[in-house]
Amino acid sequence: MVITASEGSHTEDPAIAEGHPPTSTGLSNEKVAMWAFLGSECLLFGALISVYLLFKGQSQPNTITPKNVYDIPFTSVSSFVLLMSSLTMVLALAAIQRGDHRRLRIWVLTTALLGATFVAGQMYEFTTFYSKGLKISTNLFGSSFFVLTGFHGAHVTIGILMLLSLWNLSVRGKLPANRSETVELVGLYWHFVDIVWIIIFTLVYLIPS
Amino acid sequence: MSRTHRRVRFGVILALAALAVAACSPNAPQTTLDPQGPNARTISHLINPVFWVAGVVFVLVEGMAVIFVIKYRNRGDAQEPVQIHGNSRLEVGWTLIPAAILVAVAIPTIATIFKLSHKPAHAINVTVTAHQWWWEYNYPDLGVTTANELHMPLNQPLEVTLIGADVIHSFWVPALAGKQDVVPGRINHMNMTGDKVGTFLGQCTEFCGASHANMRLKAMVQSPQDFQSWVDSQRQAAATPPAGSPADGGLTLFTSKGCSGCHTVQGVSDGKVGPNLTHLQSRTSFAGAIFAMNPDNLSTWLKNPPGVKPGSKMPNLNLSGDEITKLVAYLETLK
Amino acid sequence: MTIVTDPPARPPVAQPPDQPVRLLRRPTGYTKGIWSWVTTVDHKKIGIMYGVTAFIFFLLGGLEALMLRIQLGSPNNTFLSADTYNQVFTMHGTTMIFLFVMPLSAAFANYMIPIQIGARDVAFPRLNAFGYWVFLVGGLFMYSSFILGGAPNGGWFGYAPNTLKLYSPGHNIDFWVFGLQILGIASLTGAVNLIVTAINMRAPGMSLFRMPIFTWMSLVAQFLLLFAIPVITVALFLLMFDRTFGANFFNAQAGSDPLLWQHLFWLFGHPEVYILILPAMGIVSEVIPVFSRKPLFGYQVMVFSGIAIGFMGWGVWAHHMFATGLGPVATSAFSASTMFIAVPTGVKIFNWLATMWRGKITANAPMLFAVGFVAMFTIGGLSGVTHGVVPADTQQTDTYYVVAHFHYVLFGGSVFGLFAGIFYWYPKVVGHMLSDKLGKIQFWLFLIGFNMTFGPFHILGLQGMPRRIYTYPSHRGWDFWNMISTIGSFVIAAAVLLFIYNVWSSRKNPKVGNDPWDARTLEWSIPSPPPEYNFAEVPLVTARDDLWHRKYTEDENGRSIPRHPADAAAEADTEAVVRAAVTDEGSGDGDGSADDAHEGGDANDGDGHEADGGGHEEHEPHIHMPSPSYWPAFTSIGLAVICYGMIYRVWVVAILGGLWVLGGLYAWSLEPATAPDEPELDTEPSTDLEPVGAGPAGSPDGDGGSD
Amino acid sequence: MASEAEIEETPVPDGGAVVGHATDEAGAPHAHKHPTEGQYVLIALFLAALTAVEVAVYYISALKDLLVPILLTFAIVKFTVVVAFFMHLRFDSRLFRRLFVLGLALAIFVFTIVLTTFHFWSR
Ligand code: HEA
Ligand code: HEA
Ligand code: HEC
Ligand code: CUA
Ligand SMILES: [Cu+2]
Repeated sequence: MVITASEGSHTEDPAIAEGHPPTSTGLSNEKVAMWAFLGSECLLFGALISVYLLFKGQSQPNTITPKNVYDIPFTSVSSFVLLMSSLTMVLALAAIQRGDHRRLRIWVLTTALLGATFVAGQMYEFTTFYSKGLKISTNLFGSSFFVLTGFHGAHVTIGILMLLSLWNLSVRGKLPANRSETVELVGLYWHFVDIVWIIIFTLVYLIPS
Repeated sequence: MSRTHRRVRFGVILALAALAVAACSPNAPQTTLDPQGPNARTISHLINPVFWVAGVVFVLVEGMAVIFVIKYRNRGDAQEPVQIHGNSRLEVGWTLIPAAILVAVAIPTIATIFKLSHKPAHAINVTVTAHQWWWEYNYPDLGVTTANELHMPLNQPLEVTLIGADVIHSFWVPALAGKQDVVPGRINHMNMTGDKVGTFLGQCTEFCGASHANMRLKAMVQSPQDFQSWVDSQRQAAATPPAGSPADGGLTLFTSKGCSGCHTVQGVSDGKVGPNLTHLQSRTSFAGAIFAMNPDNLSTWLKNPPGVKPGSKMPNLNLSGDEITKLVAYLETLK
Repeated sequence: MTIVTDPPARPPVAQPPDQPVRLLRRPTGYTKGIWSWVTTVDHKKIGIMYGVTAFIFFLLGGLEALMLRIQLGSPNNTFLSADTYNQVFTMHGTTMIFLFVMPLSAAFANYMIPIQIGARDVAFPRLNAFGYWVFLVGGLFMYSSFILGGAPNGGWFGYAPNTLKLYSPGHNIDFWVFGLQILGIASLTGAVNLIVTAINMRAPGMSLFRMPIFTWMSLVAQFLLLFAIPVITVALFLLMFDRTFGANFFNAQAGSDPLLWQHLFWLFGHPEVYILILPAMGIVSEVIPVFSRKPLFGYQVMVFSGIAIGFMGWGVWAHHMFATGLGPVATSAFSASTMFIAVPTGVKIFNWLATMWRGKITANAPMLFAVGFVAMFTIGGLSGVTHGVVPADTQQTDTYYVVAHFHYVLFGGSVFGLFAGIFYWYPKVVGHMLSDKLGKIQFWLFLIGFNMTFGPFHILGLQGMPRRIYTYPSHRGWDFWNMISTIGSFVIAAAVLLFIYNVWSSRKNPKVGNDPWDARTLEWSIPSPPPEYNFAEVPLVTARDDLWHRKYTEDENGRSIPRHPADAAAEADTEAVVRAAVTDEGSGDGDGSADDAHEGGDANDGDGHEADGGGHEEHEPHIHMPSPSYWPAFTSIGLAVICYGMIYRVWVVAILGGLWVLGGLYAWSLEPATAPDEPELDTEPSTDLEPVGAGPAGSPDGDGGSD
Repeated sequence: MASEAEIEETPVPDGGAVVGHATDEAGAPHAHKHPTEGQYVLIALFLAALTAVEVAVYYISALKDLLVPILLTFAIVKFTVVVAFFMHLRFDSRLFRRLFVLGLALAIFVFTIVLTTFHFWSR
């Protein structure tokens, strides 16, 4: 969902100038919104994962099964890549909080790059599966696999877009240190996408049907 | 505020009238309130007391609402009411009492759920296959297949296996048992028994497309003897019309016009798309039990099935009037 | 409704008055006319738009209902063809739930929550506007199906496999799938926004347990939305993949179990029904105390029972599937959980009754509708409990008995509650009263027509009449009660028309003061209609029902007595003058005349103690409200483009729509919350804000794209 | 009857229902409480190691019957570490934790039931 920049009008209170906390909890609107949104996302992926678990074994006999197509070493590598992108993401945040804009940009770009690598890996995976005859319409495994991992891939892609716009803002000097929270928000989303993959990697790939 | 009085009276009267009319309605052949078998009876014994509980709560709440509005209405006296902010004891009270009532309702409910789910001893097996928009009945042990009209012997449980052919339907004979959905990809079971001889109406109750309203059925509870003779007649092969008769012409058309591709007539064809017609005339109604079985209705049907039954999967075969008379003549022989 | 035509539009004082409005230029608070509505980010204007749009959809849904009733009025009727009937009842249900009750509740939440908690706007004004436009686009999108080859016809819960392409070729169902998907976006953004608002924008002293109960119940409803929407989103996506890309999620032949759809749908659907009722319960909990002149009985219990309902609502969904063959264990569990939801709900009913007990009751229109809610909702609730008795439900399910149940809770509950809210808050929103006399007549017509229409459904259901049948034969014993019901539905229609007339004919009614009902909560401490910034000075809240406690205290035996009647009146006057001077808007005057317009207590007391009592005009120029924006409306349209592209498989169009949305979001997130030409903290935030990065700071972050 | 004093004046903790206390360890940014970059790297290494072990376990046939529990534990550990440290949930306001855990717990609760109704665990 769209979590946009705040327009928290409390900040216009004359009161605030006198040092009141600008929000009643003292927490920023964006961050509360982001966490609420992530809570909501839990149910989205919860549903998708359950559907996969329910159906992966229900395909008609002698159609393609996970065993036929999965390439664990390959997926392990891309999982590792995504995991590491979480590291570079926190480093980016730490950088801007230090006011180190150069490193911020480096790390943001690295994160985006790692993310892109992951997505590329997923595209490669999809195409190989496809060439092995697994389509979304082939059987229940195909349907639930492509939809689940596809949804995750879409989330990663959106994250990449967000990272790139961060970088672009920073380059245009529109991302002062005092707005580090913008980076933090993107980071929260990014890490969430990462932990979802942690679950998917285990439940979908490693645990055999 | 006498309006309010009238309002209550109106409400109460409506409720009572409702129950009255509903309870003793001989002219409501599909009612749930007049069970004709043990399962349905168990259910109504379970629910009737609950209705009374609900009635009591209803009177209580409505009564208080009306009385308070009248009794405490603003009489324009200067004095303000005492500002009561709450009362823990009371609130605990009206938390626990409903909870207690509900426990009292839940226990017999759950008991009944399990009771009804028991598979009866020496039951007759019947497989009900729900099609858009008609019912197929199969007695595997008796080797009988028929449509829309279910026959069952008095006081002998029927173990029903429900199979969905296309979309979700729901099989229901209110007088005998609660409904059970027919879900494609799942095999559901239910059982029902009739302990009164008679014909009881039922209907598909899960929305299943254009003719959901036209997917009705009948359950015919017969004395064991009648049931047995029905079974015997169903077992016979289809009658073959005398050569040269119009019916005989109908028989040729039956194959040439493709009827045979969809319909089974023992010894003639075994189509699986539509109802088995071998003993069509042994049924009192057809096409989802919406038309009485008579030559006129049959010819109207053959003229344009989807025309008289929206969406029907039996296509319009553009038969000429003459063909139709022949076909009907043939169908008339399928006793 | 005429409200739209005379908006309380006033420019923020900060605006340089000489700004031409050009499309390419950012709209300002000075933008007038239709554009001031298209671009507004003011939660009040957005609330009004939500309300008006929802009401229009109510008329459409009602019109469809009347068609249903005409068709069913007599056996073997041919007024509607089978397929038309299926389209009409599907759209009737979908409209009433997703395009009427939900958005009307959203209208009240949008308008009232910020004011009730003493805020100047919601947390994310532009996101708020976006939510409205997405809702509108979604509604129009779904209705466009009528002219594009047929409306959805799978029922409002669109059970698969009937909704698969194989059994529902044609685009009817596609419009339903994509339409609900769009509406889901609106609900989710709204939920996030209002949750953050209620958590974060409360005025000093407005602790959670001082929040007005309507805000509380709406907050719970928003949490239910937050967690329920993603579930139906998934369900709809699965169905979309089945229909559009040949996936097999609900294809039994491929080994799937179609019950998955029912689980996902009702996992959303049951919380949904509490989303439909909780705001109405909140409204009733505001109205009954005001017109009983007593505080809400057991405020805390009311809050907690609301939360309890919210939680329990997640454990009962399978009660919609009692006939599907879940097995005795599962059904027993869900049967029990279902019944016990009656407990927290009952607590509410009895607390409302206790609030009226020994009160000083004014039985005017809002109060009548509120009491009507208590009376009629109880009936629906009780039939709900009988549904919970599983064996009985196997007789009741998918019959008119269910239709009776949910109309008693939805119409007797939600709709009565919402109308109570309309009559209660109308003077606050529009500035003058509706005719109470007409309101009362409407109430009685509603009550009689409603019971005539839906009471007989109980009997019809028990007599075995299935729902969703376009026709029924005679001699089933159903003819009589169906006719009665049809007549009743026209009585309701008359009542609705009477309401429209009431709105129209009351437009010249005298302006009312801040507090025409002598009410208890903050929204009544500010002018009617409120200025754009709501509170000239953010109020300091010292008690629950803060306004009441500014006006009254209690004598030794607990009766409320005015605090200081004298200066209350005095201040009110000065204050009226002050505001009249400050805002070019006569909301201050006419206080006196308000008295004869209604039975509410003295219209004057109360405002006097409001924060802006005198001397604050020099603050005003420094209140910058966030500036209007084109982007929310612009972006929302892209969603429809995507969906048309998907439905007609013109992928380029779909992609264009996607770019449209992305572009809109990007422009939006780069656009500062408050136009730069207003002296604003935006481009380089002043340091006292950083710690929490709140406020306009952080506007340009790219995460506008996160979906 | 509870007196007004009881109801109105008793300070009601914000923490009550769904959200954090108003003056919950919030307000100023928590950067200082956050791990240092060095610690971040260590955490990442730890996660990488876990992943490696996971994959290893997958191939060790000796662990076949223990596979599922082991893998699940690892996944949960990784999940928690990322949430706690990279997403700072361990240091941030309780409100954030509540929001996230509410969604997570709800998801686990309802979907466990859904799968159960499909007899998922017994097949
Ligand atoms: C506003 C929306 C709303 C609300 C609030 C409710 C409230 C309840 N609903 Fe309803 N329900 C719907 C909307 C709603 N429902 C809709 C739309 C459908 C149909 C969907 C479809 O199929 O199209 C439906 C269907 C539905 C079913 C499925 C029926 C079927 O298809 O077979 C069931 C089954 O248990 C049910 C139960 C309940 C219960 C137990 C409550 C409880 O919350 C009610 C609790 C309230 C009371 C009980 C009254 C007050 C309490 C007291 C006065 C205390 C004392 C009472 C006792 C001791 C009993 N509902
Ligand atoms: C809030 C929800 C809500 C509301 C308010 C209503 C209101 C009404 N409903 Fe509805 N109904 C549902 C929700 C609602 N319904 C749902 C969810 C279903 C299930 C759908 C499904 O099975 O999928 C349903 C199904 C349903 C059915 C069953 C259809 C079937 O199963 O075959 C019927 C049948 O009579 C019915 C009737 C009515 C009537 C007569 C009204 C009346 O109260 C309507 C009163 C309003 C008016 C009469 C409007 C006045 C309009 C005018 C006066 C004309 C002016 C118009 C213009 C100027 C444009 N409804
Ligand atoms: C494409 C398949 C198809 C063909 C060809 C077809 N039918 Fe049918 N028929 C059906 C189906 C399906 C039904 C059930 C329709 C319903 O009840 O909605 C049916 C129903 C009937 C019934 C009513 C049976 C009952 O008990 O409900 C009769 C009689 C009948 N068909 C006769 C014929 C004759 C005679 C022909 C040839 C002229 C014919 N059908 C050709 C599919 C077919
Ligand atoms: Cu079959 Cu409805
Ligand atoms: Cu429900």
